[in-house]
Amino acid sequence: MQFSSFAEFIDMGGYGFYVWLSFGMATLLLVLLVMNSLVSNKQVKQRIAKQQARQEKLKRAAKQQAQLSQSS
Amino acid sequence: MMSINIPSYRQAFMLMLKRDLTIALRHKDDIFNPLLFFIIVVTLFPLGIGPEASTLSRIAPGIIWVAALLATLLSLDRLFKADFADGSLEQMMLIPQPLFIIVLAKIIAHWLITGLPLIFIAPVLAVLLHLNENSYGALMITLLIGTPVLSFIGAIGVALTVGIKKGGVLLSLIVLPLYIPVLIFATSAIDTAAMNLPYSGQVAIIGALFFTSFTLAPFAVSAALKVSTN
Amino acid sequence: MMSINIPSYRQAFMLMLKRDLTIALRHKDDIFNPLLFFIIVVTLFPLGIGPEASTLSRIAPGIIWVAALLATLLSLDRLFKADFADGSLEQMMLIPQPLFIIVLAKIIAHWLITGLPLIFIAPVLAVLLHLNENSYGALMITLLIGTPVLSFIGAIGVALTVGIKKGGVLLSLIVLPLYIPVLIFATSAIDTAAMNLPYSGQVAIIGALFFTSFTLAPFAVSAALKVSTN
Amino acid sequence: MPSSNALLHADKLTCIREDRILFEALSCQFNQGDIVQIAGPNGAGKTSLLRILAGLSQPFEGEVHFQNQPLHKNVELYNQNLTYIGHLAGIKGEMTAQENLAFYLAMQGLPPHAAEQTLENVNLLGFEDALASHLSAGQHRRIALARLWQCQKPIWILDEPFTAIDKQGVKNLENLFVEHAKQGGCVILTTHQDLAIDAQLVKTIELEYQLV
Amino acid sequence: MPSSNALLHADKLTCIREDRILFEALSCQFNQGDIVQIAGPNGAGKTSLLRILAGLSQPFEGEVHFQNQPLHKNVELYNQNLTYIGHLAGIKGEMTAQENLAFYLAMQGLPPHAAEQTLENVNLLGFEDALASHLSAGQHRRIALARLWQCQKPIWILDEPFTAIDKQGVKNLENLFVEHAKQGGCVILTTHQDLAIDAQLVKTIELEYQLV
Amino acid sequence: MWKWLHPYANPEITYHFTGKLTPWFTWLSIILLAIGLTWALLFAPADYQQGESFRIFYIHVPAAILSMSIYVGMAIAAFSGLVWQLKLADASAAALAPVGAVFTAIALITGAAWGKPMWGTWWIWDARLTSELILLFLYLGVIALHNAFEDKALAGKAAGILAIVGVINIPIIKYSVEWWNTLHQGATVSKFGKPAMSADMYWPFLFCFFGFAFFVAAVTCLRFKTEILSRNSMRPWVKALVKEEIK
Ligand code: HEM
Ligand SMILES: Nc1ncnc2c1ncn2[C@@H]1O[C@H](COP(=O)(O)OP(=O)(O)OP(=O)(O)O)[C@@H](O)[C@H]1O
Ligand SMILES: Nc1ncnc2c1ncn2[C@@H]1O[C@H](COP(=O)(O)OP(=O)(O)OP(=O)(O)O)[C@@H](O)[C@H]1O
Ligand SMILES: [Mg+2]
Ligand SMILES: [Mg+2]
Repeated sequence: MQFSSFAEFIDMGGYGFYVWLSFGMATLLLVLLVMNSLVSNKQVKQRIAKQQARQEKLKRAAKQQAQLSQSS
Repeated sequence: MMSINIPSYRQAFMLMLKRDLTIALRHKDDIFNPLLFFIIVVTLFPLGIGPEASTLSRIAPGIIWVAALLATLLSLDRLFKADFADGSLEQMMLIPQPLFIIVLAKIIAHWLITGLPLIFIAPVLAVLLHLNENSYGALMITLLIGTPVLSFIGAIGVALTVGIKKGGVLLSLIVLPLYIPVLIFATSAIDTAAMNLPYSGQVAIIGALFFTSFTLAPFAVSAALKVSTN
Repeated sequence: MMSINIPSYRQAFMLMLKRDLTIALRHKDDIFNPLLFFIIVVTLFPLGIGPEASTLSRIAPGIIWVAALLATLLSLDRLFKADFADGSLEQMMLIPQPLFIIVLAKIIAHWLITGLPLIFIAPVLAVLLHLNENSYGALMITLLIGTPVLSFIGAIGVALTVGIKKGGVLLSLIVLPLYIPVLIFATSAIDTAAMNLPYSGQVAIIGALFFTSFTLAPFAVSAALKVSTN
Repeated sequence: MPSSNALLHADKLTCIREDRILFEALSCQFNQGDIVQIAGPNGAGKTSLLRILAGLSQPFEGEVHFQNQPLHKNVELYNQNLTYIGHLAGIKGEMTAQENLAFYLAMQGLPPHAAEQTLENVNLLGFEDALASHLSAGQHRRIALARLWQCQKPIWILDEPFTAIDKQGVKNLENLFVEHAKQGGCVILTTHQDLAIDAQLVKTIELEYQLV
Repeated sequence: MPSSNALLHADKLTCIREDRILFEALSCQFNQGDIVQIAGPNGAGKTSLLRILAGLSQPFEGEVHFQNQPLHKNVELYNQNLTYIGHLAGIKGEMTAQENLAFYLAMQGLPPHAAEQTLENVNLLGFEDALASHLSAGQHRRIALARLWQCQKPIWILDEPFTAIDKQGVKNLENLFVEHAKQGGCVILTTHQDLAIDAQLVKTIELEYQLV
Repeated sequence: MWKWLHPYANPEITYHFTGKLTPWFTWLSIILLAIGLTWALLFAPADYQQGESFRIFYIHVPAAILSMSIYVGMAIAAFSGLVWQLKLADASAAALAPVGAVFTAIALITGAAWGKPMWGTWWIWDARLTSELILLFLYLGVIALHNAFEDKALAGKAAGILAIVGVINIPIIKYSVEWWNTLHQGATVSKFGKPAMSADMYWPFLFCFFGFAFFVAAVTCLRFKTEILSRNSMRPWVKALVKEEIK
């Protein structure tokens, strides 16, 4: 252990701002990357699901129309 | 069967603004690209000139403003060109509301998409170029009042060249000379600020340019569009 | 009824070159505009930075080369955009000769129209910026070998973005980073020349870039066009 | 003299393009209930005439009157009563079919949510959320034409509305025109196809192709 | 199996745009002397099919064969035998009608001075020196079509060639197609108008509009 | 010759295979980073010249090295995609680009935050720093181009061409160090075999480096799966899979 107190740890020998800026920004960017990856994964799945739903809706509409034209 | 319920001027303005912003936001690139162009152009100069901090700091205001000019210039095409090519512009000229309302909305949308982001990124670039610390305030103020002027003046240029097949460089010829006053007073304000002197005189002039272009440009643009689409 | 008399590769190349030059010469603007843009951008700097001869002379190589980069960039659109929009590009892809021949002809036409004039006007602008007297030779040589590289690399960028509605600024984002090596070595050569030192090393590198891009770019462009028009 | 119920009348129009006289001293009038087809071979000047009638270009000589007032005196009122769809459709490829239509409807003061319903009329059900640039030539044009189904404006000026539209689509449009004319509107159009509308309802203005 | 005199045959083509299957496992063949109309409503996939046949886009699955060789194996030879004219005509507005045509003729190895004569065929006499951008919609398209009159290539793929063309123009084109087919060529085209060609000469491939 | 690649060129098999790998990478990365970062922040000794600011090293250097390796990996993937028509290679290139861009940004930011106390300035136009900045631009260009195409298969091809062309830039810029004076430190850790630094600094660095490397692997796998899905959205197995997952 290089530090004797928590305050000393935070201060980093006077370089606290720069060290924590680096670690903070790195963490932030990595977290954003992970979130973006998860979100876009979900979005793609939702897009596919939505498309499927619409296709099914259209399929039903087409079937109905076919039945109507048959009965008339 | 007379038509009913024509949207008010304000409604028409808002509709147009929303449409243009939607199109820009659809491709998010549209916002990031002029910004990136701005950043890349600024970085080209240290690469071409060399890394000495003293030289860079001396020419920083000029570089940032020239880059802002060029970034606006390159994004101007979006203002009317696409609308002209697909016939939307024709339709806009047939809208019951006066054309300058539509034009105003389009110009403001353009500034929101291209001018505003520049202002946010400029301080970072100023750091890279070692801009004098006293100058940051002046840089921000001049950009805030100056970039709308660029959009307004640029709109006139695009409106004049919209009917010509390849307006790309012709546009710059028309527009850049008109941008020169903004460039001169803005950089002068930043240089003055670096020496810790008051720069309100230059800002006042840019402010005057802003109000003039804000009130007159939409009419000039409308007139120019009518000529271009005839 | 098999087809007869297909033009040779050389004939097809010449036909394409002639067609592009005709179109450019039809609007004489096409030649003067990049040139004027170049001149205006260069003159913006003394306006933005101030007229001190020592500063200007220090930054002259950088400014001239950055302006050349931007002038080429702005004129790139002409390479394929118009042809794409009116369906000519489609027709070119169906020509019996391999696509890279057509592409090569178009790129060379582009350089003749935009790159070559820059070389003639550059010395005049160098005088305006008080370029060091020893540097003129280096300036001319780097422009002569460097601007074709700009056209070749730029063509790849346009080919990639030609199908995208608003490639304007995206193009710069793609192309400018690729231009940076040319910029660095060219300005470095001019700076070295100013100190009366030999600059053949830098010129050799630009020469290598020239040959690489000359041989590879047409193929990259053809591949990119096939993707863009799919 | 134009009769009193003339919505629009053209007074001795002359149009000269590239030193060629397309038409000279052309007078005509458009009443409520008219369907007028401007006919003529390629290059006769149909598009030029329609653009003059819509106020988009100025004639070399002569004037267009709307409700017996010269056009330039009351452009705004005229634009409130006019729908013009030209060779170019005015559809943004970056917006979806629905957004495109909603914009034009909103500009007429109609609620944007009518758009989805209207798209059904032109058989674009299922393409509401497709970007217009991803549609076929005919579907693209259908977006532009869709607004006619909601249109309250009496004067329609349509330059080759049937371009790229399939047969069923053409039939629907023709029915719409008849409907519109019956309700007191006026349709001015060009097309190189034969109209399948009762010949009594259609007036034709024949533009000749003048070589000199 | 395609018969031996098949110029071109498509083998189980599937095309998917925007997750919609336009056609699936479509096989067809085009022989010398055929005039084939690809029919179908807007958005059925006619243009997509023609572009695949012309080698301009890749099918999702399947392959096109020219003289029993897959297309990508001999693109150059195929292009020597193909003329494709799409929705966009490929005419430069900055060049005159004659220059535009001469360029395309020269690319086929024909002498450029044939251009003037050929323009007469499409009734553009007197417009040789007019910039293409100054012509009407129909005249513009006529420049593109003019090269067919000189065309030695057997395969013609034409996407809505009659767009904006007047009646006389359509008739001339139809005659040309019949002529070309008789000489052993093959014409593949789409149009929403009825062809006035002897029904025995025309084959039709019907694309259905598939909702899903 | 490329026949043996065939099973891996099947998107469905690759998708499931990647799905199996992801948790392994994730856990390895979490464990290695937890050990490495704790060690780096709490136990590693301070540098005798740079003091505690040296702890930035443990992020800066892995990020910088990864940023360049990822670019090379992306370019190789793009090249094989283009030459051998491997659609999945295009997809992996597309998955790598944003990851590389983030690590480049981290290298830049941490470098700047290190430069201020060490060199007294956030930024200088030194060859090493500049080349890293240009690398960021190259990444952004690839990403922007990828986003500009709607059709993801085309987008992958176009972005791939750009990535390959951009590779030419990398050696040129690296060797341009000779043309400029440089403040930035030369290779110390990346000299394989004989690290010129003490073991109690070197070990935590290795933990961090491999922790970040597995992080890259995990995120890339996730993005790769997304790319596969969006390129094969009309395949029945994708439809079934999506139906299963979204309920
Ligand atoms: C924005 C500023 C900076 C950037 C963009 C940057 C970039 C890089 C890059 C790209 C590398 C990888 C080199 C390679 O793998 O060959 C690297 C390594 C390194 N950097 Fe930086 N750096 C920056 C600032 C700093 C500062 C201020 C220091 C310390 C005073 C520093 C210390 C190091 C060290 C020690 C290495 C490891 C070198 C090795 O052994 O390979 N960097 N940096
Ligand atoms: N660029 C594109 N991107 C994505 N999807 C497209 C694109 N172009 C067309 N499509 C889709 O393919 C379908 C078929 O288009 P295509 O142009 O082949 O139709 P078409 O039969 O030629 O119709 P038309 O008669 O209107 O010309 C369209 O409905 C559209 O959904
Ligand atoms: N922009 C222009 N500049 C100069 N002359 C033009 C322009 N547009 C058209 N013309 C001329 O006007 C004539 C008529 O054009 P117009 O577009 O009105 O014809 P049109 O009857 O609509 O033909 P089409 O049936 O082909 O659409 C053309 O032959 C051309 O010579
Ligand atoms: Mg017309
Ligand atoms: Mg079509």
